[in-house]
Amino acid sequence: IVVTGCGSGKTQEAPAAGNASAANNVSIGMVTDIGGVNDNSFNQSAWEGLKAFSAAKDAKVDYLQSQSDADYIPNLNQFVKDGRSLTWGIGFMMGDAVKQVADQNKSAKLAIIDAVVDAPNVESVTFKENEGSYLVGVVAGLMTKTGKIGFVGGSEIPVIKRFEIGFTEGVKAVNPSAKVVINYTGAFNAPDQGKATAATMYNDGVDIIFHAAGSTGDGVFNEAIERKKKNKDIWVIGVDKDQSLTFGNEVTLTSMVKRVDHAVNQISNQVAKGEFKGGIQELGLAENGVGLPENNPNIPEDVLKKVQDYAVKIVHGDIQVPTVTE
Amino acid sequence: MSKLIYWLFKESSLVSLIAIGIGLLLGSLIMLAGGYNPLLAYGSLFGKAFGDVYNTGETIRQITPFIFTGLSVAFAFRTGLFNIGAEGQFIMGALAADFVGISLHMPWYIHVPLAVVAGGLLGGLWGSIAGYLKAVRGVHEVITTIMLNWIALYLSNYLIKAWLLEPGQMRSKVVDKSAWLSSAGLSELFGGSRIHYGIVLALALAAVFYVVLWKTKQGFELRAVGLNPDASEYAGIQVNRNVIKAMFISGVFAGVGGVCEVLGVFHYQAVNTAFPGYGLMGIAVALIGRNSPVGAILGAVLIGVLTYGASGMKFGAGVPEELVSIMIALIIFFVAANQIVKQLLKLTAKNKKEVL
Amino acid sequence: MQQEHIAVEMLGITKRFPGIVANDSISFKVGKGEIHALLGENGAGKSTLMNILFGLYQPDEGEIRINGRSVQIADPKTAIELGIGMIHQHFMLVESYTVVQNIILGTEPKKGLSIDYSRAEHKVRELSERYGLQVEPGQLIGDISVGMQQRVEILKTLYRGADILIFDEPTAVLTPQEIQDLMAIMKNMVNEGKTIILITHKLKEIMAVCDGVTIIRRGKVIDSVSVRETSPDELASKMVGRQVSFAVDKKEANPQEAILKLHRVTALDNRGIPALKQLSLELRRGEILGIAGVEGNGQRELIEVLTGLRRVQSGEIRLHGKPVHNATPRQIAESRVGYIPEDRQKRGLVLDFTVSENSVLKSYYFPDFRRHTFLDYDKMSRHANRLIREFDIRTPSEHTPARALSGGNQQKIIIAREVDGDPDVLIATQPTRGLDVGAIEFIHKKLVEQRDKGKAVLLYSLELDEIMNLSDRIAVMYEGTIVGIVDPRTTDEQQIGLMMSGSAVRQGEEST
Amino acid sequence: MQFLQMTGELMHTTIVFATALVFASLGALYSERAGVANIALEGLMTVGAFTAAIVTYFVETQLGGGAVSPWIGFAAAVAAGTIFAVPHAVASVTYKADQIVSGVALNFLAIGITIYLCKVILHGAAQTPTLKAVFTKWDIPFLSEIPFLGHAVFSAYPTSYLAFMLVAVSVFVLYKTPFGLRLRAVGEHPKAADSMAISVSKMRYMAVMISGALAAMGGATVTLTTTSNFSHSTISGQGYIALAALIFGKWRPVAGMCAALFFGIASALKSVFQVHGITDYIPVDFIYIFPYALTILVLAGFVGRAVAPAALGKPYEKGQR
Ligand SMILES: Nc1ncnc2c1ncn2[C@@H]1O[C@H](COP(=O)(O)OP(=O)(O)OP(=O)(O)O)[C@@H](O)[C@H]1O
Ligand SMILES: Nc1ncnc2c1ncn2[C@@H]1O[C@H](COP(=O)(O)OP(=O)(O)OP(=O)(O)O)[C@@H](O)[C@H]1O
Ligand SMILES: [Mg+2]
Ligand SMILES: [Mg+2]
Repeated sequence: IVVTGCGSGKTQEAPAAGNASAANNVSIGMVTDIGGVNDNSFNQSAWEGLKAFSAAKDAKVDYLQSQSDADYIPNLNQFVKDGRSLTWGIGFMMGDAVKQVADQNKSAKLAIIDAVVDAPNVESVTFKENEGSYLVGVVAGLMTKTGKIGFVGGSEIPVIKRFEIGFTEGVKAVNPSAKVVINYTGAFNAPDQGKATAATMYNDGVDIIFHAAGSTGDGVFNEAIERKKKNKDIWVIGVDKDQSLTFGNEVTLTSMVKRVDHAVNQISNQVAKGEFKGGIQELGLAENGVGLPENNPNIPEDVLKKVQDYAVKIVHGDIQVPTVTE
Repeated sequence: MSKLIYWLFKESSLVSLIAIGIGLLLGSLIMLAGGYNPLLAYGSLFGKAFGDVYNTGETIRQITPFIFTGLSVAFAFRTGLFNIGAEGQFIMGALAADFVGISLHMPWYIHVPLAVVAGGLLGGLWGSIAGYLKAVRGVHEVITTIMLNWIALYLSNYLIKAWLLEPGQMRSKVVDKSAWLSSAGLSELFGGSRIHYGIVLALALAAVFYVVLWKTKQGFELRAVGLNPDASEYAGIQVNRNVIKAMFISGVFAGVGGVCEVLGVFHYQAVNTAFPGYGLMGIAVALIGRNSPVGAILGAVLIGVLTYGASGMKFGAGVPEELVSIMIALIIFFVAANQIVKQLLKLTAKNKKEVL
Repeated sequence: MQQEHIAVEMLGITKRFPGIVANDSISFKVGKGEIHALLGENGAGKSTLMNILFGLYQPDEGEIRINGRSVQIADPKTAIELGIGMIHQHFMLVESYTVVQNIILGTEPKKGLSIDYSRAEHKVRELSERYGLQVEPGQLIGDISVGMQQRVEILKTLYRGADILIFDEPTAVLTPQEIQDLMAIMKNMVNEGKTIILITHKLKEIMAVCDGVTIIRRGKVIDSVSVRETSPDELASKMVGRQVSFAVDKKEANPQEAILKLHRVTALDNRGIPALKQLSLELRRGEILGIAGVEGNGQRELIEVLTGLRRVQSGEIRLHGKPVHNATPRQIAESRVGYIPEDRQKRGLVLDFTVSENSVLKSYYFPDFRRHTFLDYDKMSRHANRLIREFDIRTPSEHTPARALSGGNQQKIIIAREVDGDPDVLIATQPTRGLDVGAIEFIHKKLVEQRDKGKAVLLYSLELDEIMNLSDRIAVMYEGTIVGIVDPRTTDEQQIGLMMSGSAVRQGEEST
Repeated sequence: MQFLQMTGELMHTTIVFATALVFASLGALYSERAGVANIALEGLMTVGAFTAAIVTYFVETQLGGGAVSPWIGFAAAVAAGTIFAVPHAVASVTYKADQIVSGVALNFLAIGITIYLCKVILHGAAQTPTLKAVFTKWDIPFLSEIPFLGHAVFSAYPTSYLAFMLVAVSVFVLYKTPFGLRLRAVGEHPKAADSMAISVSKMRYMAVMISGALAAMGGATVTLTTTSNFSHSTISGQGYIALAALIFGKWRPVAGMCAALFFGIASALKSVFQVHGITDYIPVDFIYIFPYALTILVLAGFVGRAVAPAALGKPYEKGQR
């Protein structure tokens, strides 16, 4: 089972299946990978966006959790054949499945996060993670005391690569002598590996770790919390959501927020208004798709100022953040 | 046909049937305890599995790999070996088919058989590693096959990334159409589902299972070695060679299963961080099917329907899909501890006599 | 006998197993300080009766009295508490444990939380001296002789304070010398006030040490007699219900040329220690050559090198003049060697195969049993049916799994298969072990028949009587070599027994 | 210096990963020494991991358990593991089922039932929230100050100390006490034990339940020291590795512990190698393969034919001849 996406967050109350009642006849389905909508991560963020949409528009929303990657297509089909107004596929790995279902059902509308599907009836949403990661890289570069910074990724897939490259570029821009230690754990669901990796990095002199590894990243936080209790001067930069809400401000320096919930909500709204067009949406800093959270109590004013400056440059195109290593 | 009915109702099969019954019954009790409606749940489970042609096709698609791995485990069982490694053999079979499908280009009537043979061979070889270690070095196959599963997983990941990767994806390139086991026609017939000709191959292999084991001299040797290696050695049968052979054939069954998933369902192989789980389910299938080819088919149908229908149960009755794993576990448990079931049988038999 | 002098009394004991009444209202009593024998054919129900006395089985009906008191023996624990001890037909010893550990198992003396081994050892030594049961407390069971293992078994019961000892066929595995020692030990124990129940098939032993004997046939008591008032012949006929002759009925042998020759063969045992040392031997057509020896002197290895189951380190084996050492079992079988293995359930049969499949275990691949490339089960069935008729195998059908047959009939399948292959050499190892008189008679007849047809028969048995009765020549093995070849007509058991223990070497007329 | 640093790091991480394996393989030792094969280790660990997570979570959030919460979770896991092992004993001891099959069934059951309960208890969530109250490392005074070694060995989770202590206790129990003598006798020659008035099934039930308790400690260790939550992938193969460690150690407690440590090294290598840049030379997949391949090589080569308890895997039938 390939796990997609990353992020973290917490909500306890989530209905088992969807909310019924479809006054305006808009009904939307969402297919997740094996993690399900309570994965503290990507799927959860998407489902929160859909629930927000449902609450605002009184629309019917449901999700189906896949038990294996063979389930993606039947699950998507379940919604498509049910005549849903829109069917979401959440995550990079669902690209092929969405493509196939879209081709077989030309009249159905589908949308996907993190992958580009070339079909007229599919809306593909990707994020410019490199841009947001650049900004947290600036924070890390300015705030490191040891000159050693860590990056912990899940699998080496293009999405995560964008995080890594944006981040290192950001660090380089403000602190060329700093060293970024990069580690892919190979999984998004292995907090034990995340924890061991973080321990190794911190022992090696790293004082700030940025993770883009789903619940593997929870392990990074756990290690940091344990060390913070012993008054070690170390930080974690969270991902996808404002992870200080989950892990507290003692260890969370900031987070690279990726607004999957916004994207899901927004596109679902378009469908509700009959404005679905299909195609590709790339959400970056300019579109407010990625960025830092509102509150950053741990970042000094001057650093935040610097971050603001770089953000402006990126939005204006003065800085082109690469997505692949040249 | 009457033979089949006889086979279904002789005691050993009856044990399976009753175990299934107990599994479903306990499943409903658990649902009741969780505040769900079991009738609604089973209704939506079977509704999902057989509700329309599309889902029926998908159910068959789900059943197919279980037949292969079930045959694999059952064959090993028949020869006295416990093959927990169908998972790894499945992956290696898929890898070989993926390689042949992507790297070679030829007409379908060569391409498909070549991919199937390559996958079967690699799966078989992977199995025979465990056979070799058991025969020559005396290492128990349960341990080696478990280890080989993980090795297969990571090795195939590495090889896909090294040779076959579709740039920007965590999967291989797509195999040539000429190697596909799926056809638009068949798919159309089943509402666009991913049913493929692997099911035919699976049924054919079930027949091969029967013929090899009970109609050939190799089969005689394999069974003898499985039941009593000492007596086999005494009778001049080469025990070591037969252990390796048995694991090879067992691996072929699983390997071809992997081939069919690649050529029939996905048309590529993904870089996986966890097992697809067909091998482990093969154990359940074989046990429920009393290690016979027909049993494996029926066992695969049961497991396939339950696992595919699980999401229907979730959708229709809110019951978590994991309930299906619990039921499957209970079924295996009662098949294994068949003395419990037999005791129940005896009790009911006694009651019947008293009534008569 | 007066009531207070009775140690054990069993009254109307009935025990049924599915399809058989193993004990059918059995009653008998044993006086205190008596050695009482239980005599009966295989399957007569002796072990079952004693297992009931020891609490391993529960009787369906009947009453047990110990020292005059009626008791319920629910489990071995109760039996032990009542002062009953049992030395089982098959030893109940943990191989990887020491002598002391085996003896104290279940009633360990403690010091704090741990076992007090020094106290245990002390007590074991004390007991062993008192009863003349010489053992080495610290040794592992796997490393000591069968005779010593039996002494450990006896000490186990004495350690638990047993006054009533049950011996189930204790002499079956012992050498003549060890048997004599055991008899002395038994006498000794009786003198110390113990009571003994002895199960044995050997009339000689009963006559030598027992006071009384109870004869059981088909689960029923036939008679209880005092040994002083009976004779072996009388006991034997009571046991089987007809007159039996102990001598095997056979003509003079007519030995011809040597067909199987071993020359300076050496081989290792499973632990890698030399088990055969420069062994030379010849087997001739038209004779039965018996191999005698105490268990563990290389007999098993000898048979295994002959049948291709064990590698030869050096030396050569020739069959029909052609070298066959280190040939595979199949090559040897195909050079017309038949082999009746020692352990029929482990080696001789695939118990879950049908009678028919077992009957072709060595010939399933012959064209006779094939149609085109596939096996033809009908042909196998016909073949099996013929054997079932010719060898009088009692089975519901040829499709019955061998597991469902009785021991004697299982053995007959093997004999049928091996003899029907028309071998030039027939190797028979312990062919009658655990069988009753009727079955033994049948098998002996078959072996002699083979000899008379001009085949060469190699017989290995731990029963000296069997070797003496059947063989035309006897080769005695000791520590991996043949220490002598003797003519059974001109030697006695005493002499062979001495050779077996390595203390006398007598060269036969044509020794190698 | 770099090398010393790396070795110390490796030892430290090794102990973290090995602890769960030490517990579980020690558990299997009891069961297998009594003659009951225990492939259910994986499932027992899963149950332990789940129980520890869910109980700790509720004690922490609902009862305000604070720092004792993980201990309560740990104890609950032990109880749950003990109970969950009972079906395995019932099937394989009382009903003479194939022990491996019964174990496999239990593994299926464990993963199904834990996630099912998780969803039922946590309103649909397939994993528990991240625990705040988990075990923290104990620094042994003075000893932990020793350069490199101190950090590597004497700054460990309480569970690690407990695991190594239990190894010592087990050596005593198995080899010095009447209980141990009887337990091993039951695994070697149940009939002999039976005839000495030792109840084979009672011993085997106890052994299987002890193994459940210990394996659950292993599972609890994983959630309470490394993952801080429970999900379907919390226990993914550790049970099988623990079983391999047991066999690797030839069914002996100290050797089994060493084998567990060895597998711990293999897991630790993954992160240590990556952080220190060794993966630039060896593909990371090969590092993943390493422990499994080594297990096979070792079992095939160096260990030779390990002698399993003689009656391992064989149901004992009273009165069978
Ligand atoms: N556990 C059992 N289940 C079924 N039948 C049994 C069992 N034990 C013994 N029997 C049967 O009961 C009968 C008596 O067996 P028992 O072992 O008491 O004979 P025995 O007189 O000791 O014979 P032997 O001289 O061969 O030791 C036999 O027919 C045997 O098959
Ligand atoms: N444990 C058992 N369970 C069920 N049936 C048994 C058992 N042991 C023996 N039997 C049955 O009891 C009968 C007698 O078996 P046993 O081996 O004791 O024969 P026997 O009296 O020794 O005969 P033979 O002289 O042929 O060896 C057989 O029909 C056998 O199938
Ligand atoms: Mg007997
Ligand atoms: Mg008998």
